[in-house]
Amino acid sequence: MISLILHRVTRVIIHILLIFSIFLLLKGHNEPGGGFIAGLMASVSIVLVYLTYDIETVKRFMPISYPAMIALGLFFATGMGLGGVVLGYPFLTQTFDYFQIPLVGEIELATALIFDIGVFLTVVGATLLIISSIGEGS
Amino acid sequence: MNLQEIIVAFFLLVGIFFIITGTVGLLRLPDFYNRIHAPTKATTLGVSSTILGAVIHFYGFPPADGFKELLAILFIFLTAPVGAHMLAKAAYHSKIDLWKDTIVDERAGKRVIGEEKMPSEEKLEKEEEERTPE
Amino acid sequence: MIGLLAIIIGFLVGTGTYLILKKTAFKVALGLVLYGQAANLLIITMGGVKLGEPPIILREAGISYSDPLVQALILTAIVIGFGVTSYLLVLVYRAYQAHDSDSVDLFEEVDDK
Amino acid sequence: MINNLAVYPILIPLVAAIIQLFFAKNTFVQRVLSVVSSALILIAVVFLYIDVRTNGIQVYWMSDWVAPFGITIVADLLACFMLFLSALASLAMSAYAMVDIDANREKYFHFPLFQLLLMGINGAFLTGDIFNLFVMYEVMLMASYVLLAHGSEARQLRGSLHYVMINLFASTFFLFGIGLIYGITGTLNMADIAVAVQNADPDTQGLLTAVSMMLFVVFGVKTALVPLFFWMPDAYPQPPVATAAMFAAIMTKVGVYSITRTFTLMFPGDEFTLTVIKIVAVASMLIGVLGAIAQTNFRRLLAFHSVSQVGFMVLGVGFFSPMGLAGSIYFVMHHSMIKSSLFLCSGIAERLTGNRDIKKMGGIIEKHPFYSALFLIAAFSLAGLPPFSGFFGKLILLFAGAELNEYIFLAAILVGGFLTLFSMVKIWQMAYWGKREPEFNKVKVGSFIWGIIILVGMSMVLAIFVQPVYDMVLEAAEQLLDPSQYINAVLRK
Amino acid sequence: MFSVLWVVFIPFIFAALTPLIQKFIGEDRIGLWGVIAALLSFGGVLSLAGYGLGDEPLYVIYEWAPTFGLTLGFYIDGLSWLFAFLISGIGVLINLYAYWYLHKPDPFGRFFAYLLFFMGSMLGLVLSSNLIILIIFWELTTISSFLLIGYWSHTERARYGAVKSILVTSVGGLAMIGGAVILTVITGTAEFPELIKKAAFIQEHALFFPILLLLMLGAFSKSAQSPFHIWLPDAMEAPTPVSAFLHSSTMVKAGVFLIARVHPIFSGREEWILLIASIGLITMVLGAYYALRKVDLKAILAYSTVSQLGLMIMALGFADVLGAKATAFHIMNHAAFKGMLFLVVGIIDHETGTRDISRLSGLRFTMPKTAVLAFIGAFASAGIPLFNGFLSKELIFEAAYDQIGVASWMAVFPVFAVVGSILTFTYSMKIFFRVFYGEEAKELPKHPHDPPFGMLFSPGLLAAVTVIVGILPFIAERFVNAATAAITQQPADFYLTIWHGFTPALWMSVVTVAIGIVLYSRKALLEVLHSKPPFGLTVNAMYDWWYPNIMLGAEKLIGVFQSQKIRFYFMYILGMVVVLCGWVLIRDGHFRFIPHDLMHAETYEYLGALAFILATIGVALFRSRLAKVISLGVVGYMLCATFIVLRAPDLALTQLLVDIVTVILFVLVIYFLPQLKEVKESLSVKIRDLAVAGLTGAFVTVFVLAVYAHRHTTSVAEYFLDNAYELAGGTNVVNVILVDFRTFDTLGEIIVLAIAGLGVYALVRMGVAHKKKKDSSI
Amino acid sequence: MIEYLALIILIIISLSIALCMIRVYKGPSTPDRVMALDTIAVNVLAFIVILSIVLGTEMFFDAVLVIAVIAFVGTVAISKYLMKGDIIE
Repeated sequence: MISLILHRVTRVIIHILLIFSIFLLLKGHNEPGGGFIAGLMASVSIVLVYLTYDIETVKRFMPISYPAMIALGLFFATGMGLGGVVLGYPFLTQTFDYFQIPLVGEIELATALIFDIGVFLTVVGATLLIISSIGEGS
Repeated sequence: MNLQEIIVAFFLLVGIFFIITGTVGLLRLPDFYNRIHAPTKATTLGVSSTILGAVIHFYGFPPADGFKELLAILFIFLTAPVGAHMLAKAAYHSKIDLWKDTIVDERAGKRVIGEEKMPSEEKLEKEEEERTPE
Repeated sequence: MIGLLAIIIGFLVGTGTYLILKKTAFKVALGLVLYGQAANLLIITMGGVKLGEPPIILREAGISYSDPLVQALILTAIVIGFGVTSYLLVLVYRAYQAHDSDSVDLFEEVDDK
Repeated sequence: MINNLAVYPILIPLVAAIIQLFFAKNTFVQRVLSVVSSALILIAVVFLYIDVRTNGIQVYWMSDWVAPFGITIVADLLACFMLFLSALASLAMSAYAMVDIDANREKYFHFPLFQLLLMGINGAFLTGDIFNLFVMYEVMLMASYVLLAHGSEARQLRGSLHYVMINLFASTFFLFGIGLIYGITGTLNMADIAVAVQNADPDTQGLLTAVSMMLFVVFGVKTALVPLFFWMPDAYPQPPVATAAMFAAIMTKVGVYSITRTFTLMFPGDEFTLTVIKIVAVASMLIGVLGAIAQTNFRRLLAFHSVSQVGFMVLGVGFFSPMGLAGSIYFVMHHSMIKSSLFLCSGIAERLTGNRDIKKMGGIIEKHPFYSALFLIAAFSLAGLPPFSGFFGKLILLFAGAELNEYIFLAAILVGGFLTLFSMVKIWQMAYWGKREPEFNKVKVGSFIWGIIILVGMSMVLAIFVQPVYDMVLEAAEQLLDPSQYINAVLRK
Repeated sequence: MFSVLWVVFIPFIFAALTPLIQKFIGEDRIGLWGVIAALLSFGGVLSLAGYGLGDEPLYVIYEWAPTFGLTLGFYIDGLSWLFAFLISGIGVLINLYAYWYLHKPDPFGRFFAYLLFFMGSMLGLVLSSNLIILIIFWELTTISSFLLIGYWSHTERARYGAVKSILVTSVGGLAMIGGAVILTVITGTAEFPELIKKAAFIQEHALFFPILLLLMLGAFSKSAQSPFHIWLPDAMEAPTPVSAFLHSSTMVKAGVFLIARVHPIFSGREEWILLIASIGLITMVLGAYYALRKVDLKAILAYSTVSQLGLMIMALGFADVLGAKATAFHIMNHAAFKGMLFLVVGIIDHETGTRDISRLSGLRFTMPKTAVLAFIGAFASAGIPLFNGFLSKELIFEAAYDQIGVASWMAVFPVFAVVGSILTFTYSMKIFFRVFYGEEAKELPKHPHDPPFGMLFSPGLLAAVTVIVGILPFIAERFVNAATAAITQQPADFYLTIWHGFTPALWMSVVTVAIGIVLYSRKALLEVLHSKPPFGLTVNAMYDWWYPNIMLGAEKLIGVFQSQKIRFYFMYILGMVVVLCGWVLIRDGHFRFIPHDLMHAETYEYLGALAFILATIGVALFRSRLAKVISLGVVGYMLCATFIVLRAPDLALTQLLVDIVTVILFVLVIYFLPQLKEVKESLSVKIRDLAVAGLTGAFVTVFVLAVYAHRHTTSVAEYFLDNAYELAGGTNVVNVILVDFRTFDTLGEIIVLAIAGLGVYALVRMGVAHKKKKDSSI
Repeated sequence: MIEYLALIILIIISLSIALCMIRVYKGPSTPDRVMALDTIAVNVLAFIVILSIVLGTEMFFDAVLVIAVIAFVGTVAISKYLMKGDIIE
């Protein structure tokens, strides 16, 4: 049951959606957004792809093992926390600083971003694992 | 009341007009295929102009910012028809009668794929009776 | 407003209760989702209703913000609720597959080998 | 350098789980890692205990934020005991799981899930923040949901339905409770809540009692107290034995721990609360064991016993005296060892006879006397016959009751003990006695009993060194009854 | 000092080592190991004779758990030494006997391990100076007795007997624990010497009788006093050495021992006499009566033991010196002749294959040596002069006769003592004459002949003691005096002689024997006794009714709760929440209708709330599943709008996304689920559900409002608002809380999600019904 | 001025949402209900936009964008379900 319109539209907006989700991820510290919202956003967009195409296509399009993605996400989140422990701070201590970068100007870099990326990866991995598992279970 | 406010008010009023039209259409039109026109068209327009109004309200006229909002308008224009299209297609597939306000089975015949779950004709009929909503 | 919210919470809980008392696993799952939403709403009311701006700091003096902590809590609660609900849904569907019934009662001695 | 000891019991299993996830294909690494992780936790807990004994309650500020604002990890003596138990149980279960878990389950993340379960449990013991307690509960429960249905056997799926639903339901009430507490006190840190509760005006006091009752019901569901236990007997027989034993050993105790913590730290000594707790405890003691008597399924019987035994522990909390609480903690320790070893015993019996129904077993003692002896010790210990650990657990509670002149509870304890004995004797005479020439499946019992030996051995230690152990738990109980210690440590007053 | 520990723990150690030793010396010879252990213990006991028979008792204490008054204390005086002597001495004989008695395929090692385990427990019981330690050993004897009775567990009867024994005796054991705990808490000690010092205080105490009753329940159940006597006859399913050792000469006397032990503490008050002497009396008569009615030799002996124990307990109940002395003497004598009788019965059983008195006769031709032993035992038991039983029975008669002087109603004691003795005489005669006289029995399962020397040795030795003490009683004098002194806490100095002169006791004996002979020789009279008793309800029948019915009852009770219908479980939980919390709310006056000022809201909020509520109700109301899900979607949108109204953009975003994903999930799942069936619910069920739902909804609303009225004035949230930007470098405070202030929560949250993902994956992939796409992995 | 207008519009929109609920209730077919759901999503979107004007904050526009993007994903999923095929092929 293929709908041409759906295919076309999906092909157009999927990129915008994914970019938007990255955008949500990056600005989460200062505006609404953050790892979880971004992760769900990305998942929903990939679900849209699942809805439009079939599982095999998605697999070709994105050859990712979701359990590994979950593991990676947890690794990022925990690893960030352990970094603090190694440096003599409590577990999960965050820090941030402002850097002057030529041309761009002052930007803020926070370790929280690493954590947020971990959240992002885990959420994407888990959500898609759930949905694709059910989809496949048929 | 300056010009900006007037423009905003105009857009908002247009927006709300379309929105209420869409809703009334959704409520009042006789059957599905009629009804689907109202919300998709009207609300798309209505929401777009509402957003425009808001953009002007916040960022002046012509707007200094508002990329995000304009993106939203773009998306609505892209996605709302697709949704409506899919829905209409689905409605067609589920054999919603064109002219009568028939009672519709929400999942009749969905068993095309799942062969092993294909129930007997009799059972299907029986289920159909049971399923009749409301 | 708080009265209104409390009534909505009451309705969510009441409807959730009505659903979880049903025999179908699917309905019970729905009821539990409603319960989760009631909990979220309850927590945010406890942060205070209509107290100021959204908790995104504007770096201006004299602005009062709404309670950010409850929002963070709810966010966590939503995610957890989502995870558990999805697992429950799949479990319901698998239990149906295994037993060919979506009744929520343990109609047989589950433990007998 | 700050002292990271307190957070290790949470970190080690988490890291182990992540590593195991990366080694998803290599089950050998996973197996070894789970044993190593449990052993490391055990070591860390011992050091933590020494630290707490010498330096007082250990407070650890997660993310380096001070107490009422960030999440605080608090290790007091009670937490140390619970952590010790969870580490011990997980060590024994890992040892058992090495030979018990089939390849399919191993392939689908049994070991990482087990480690995450452990992390949730340890987190629940350590956290000093009520919302974080909820989160840790959910980690633990989520892992338990998955482990319960792991394998997707038909009966597992159906048996775990109720478990998931009831616990999800109870978790919602937990959220309600947290929301209401936050509404009244404006804080989430348990020590801070305790302060706020102390300072609350009398009008609010009643509301707080009501909220605490809601929490009590929530924890009651998780612990399976009467009349909230119904999910448990259908759930615990489902998963593989090692998992079921872990559930019985430590997961129900998380609820007991939470009840203890809640009603000693946050809402201490309310007359109404204590009465409710005691009544519920007695009802659990008696009805749970009656349920056990009615069963012939080995594991269901044991699951029902947990209901009854939890009643004993909660009764100690209800006494709200140093001795009562000490008895409760001692009983928790005893029960976690004994009940898990009984579950492991049931697993071996199942393997031997291919059955779960004790009516269809028989004559195990003829072929496997040593294993039978281990079961017998555990069974009589559970029944509270001397000189095993269960006797001393009951003895402490009896003393506590007699000191408070609560003779009716004394009677309940004794009756509960008698009925427990009744059911244990029932298992013994049906499953272990019986045939002279029984026929069994070929099972290398020797490789299975190491976990049981560890646990039963520890329970014997508990019995023989009852005085030192009692002194230790009494110290913990006194610490509990003096919440200012906890509060001052957390809030750095 | 060391030797005390030695005496008690040697048997335990040897028992524990049995499986190991068995591997070395072979199963056949493991009996020797038991004999060695028993001999070592016996030697230890003998080495303590100086304390046991002297004036100064030995009192050793090893601290164990002082908080509970637990000291591993040993107190060796005349009483405990007498018991220890009997236990270890008879233990040696029993081990010897068992060495010959057991035969394949019985597992020997286990038997001797149990036996030694029992012996150690029993020694610990009698030697300990501490009430709670005594109870610990007491329960150990219960356990070992359980194991020994069930030794031949493949027979139904053995299991029945074992279960009965442990259940009945542990009722008493638990009562004892209760009594001991209360006593310890009141007095602050559980040491007998200390308790004796506080006897006056205890006797004054308000809880005197409860404590006494609880302790005595233990003693009565162990010593098989009525109505707890039912377990003892069924315990005879144990191998005969066990019956001889545990169930006649030692373990069942633990109750007597306990009564003797606490005699100085409790015996001052009238309750003592009333309780103990009367229970003893009833048991004595009843036991003898039942013994007369039985045909199984071991059953006769079992009831005979019950009766004799009653006799001793009655004598102790008199709370005087004479009673104590009589008891002490009778304990010794009974142990000797009853143990011996059991061993003889064991021989008969072993050699003929039956114990049925109606099938056996004329054995004196084939088993002459056994006949001699049986003759001694039976006559001692009957209380015929020249045997030891006569002497101690005389003493008891004397003590009973003395009671008439105390109170006139107490004349029942001597009268019924005589009645009991007549019955005893009769069945004793029956044992001997029925089995060994008359025509030679045909059709026995085996051809009877005298057993090997090893089996005759033990009963022979006991028979010798029986006769020697019967003729030369002064041999036992020191034993009895020391024990009496220990029981009464007064110095005792008696002489035991065979001839007292024409005392009332002698006349009582004469009457006993005379009526006994008449009774035995008149078949008609015997038949009256043999006929069915007029009352049908016996304790045994009660037990047999109760045992399965408690299980059935429990099943029914649990069936009521454990309906396996989750809606009831939910209702219990809800009920508990509503009742407990609601009660407190009402109590404190927080329960009220919504005040007007809280209802203030904008018009659009009212309308939105209306839509929200409509959507919520829709979830419950719609019949089609998809409509339910759609309605749920609307609820999600409305929740999102609510979050916006409450100024929570992050939440709104999250709620939206989660809502969509949840809807997709639901749709995916209902795709696989069957259609909802139109379940016709009865009106009452609907009303019930609605009532529960309405009640809970209203309750939550009220609760929220009550709490809102008492909302906090300051909260930790202010700190986050103040510091989020400066200290954590973010302006979105919610996100800063999530990833910085409360990172650990977020970590936990993603772990939950990760587990859910992995769980779903495993759930779908594992187990039943994945028929296609098995190999594809994501 | 605009704020007052916005308030009135808010009332109309919320009324409109409530009216859409009537369509959800009436059905009669599932596509009708889905359509109502879609309309409600759009209405909520407009609601948020107007509310932003009332509250004078731009923080909610992310939500607007997200609704605009994803509301139709749900519709597509349900439509595919109605089309009797696999939802995810």
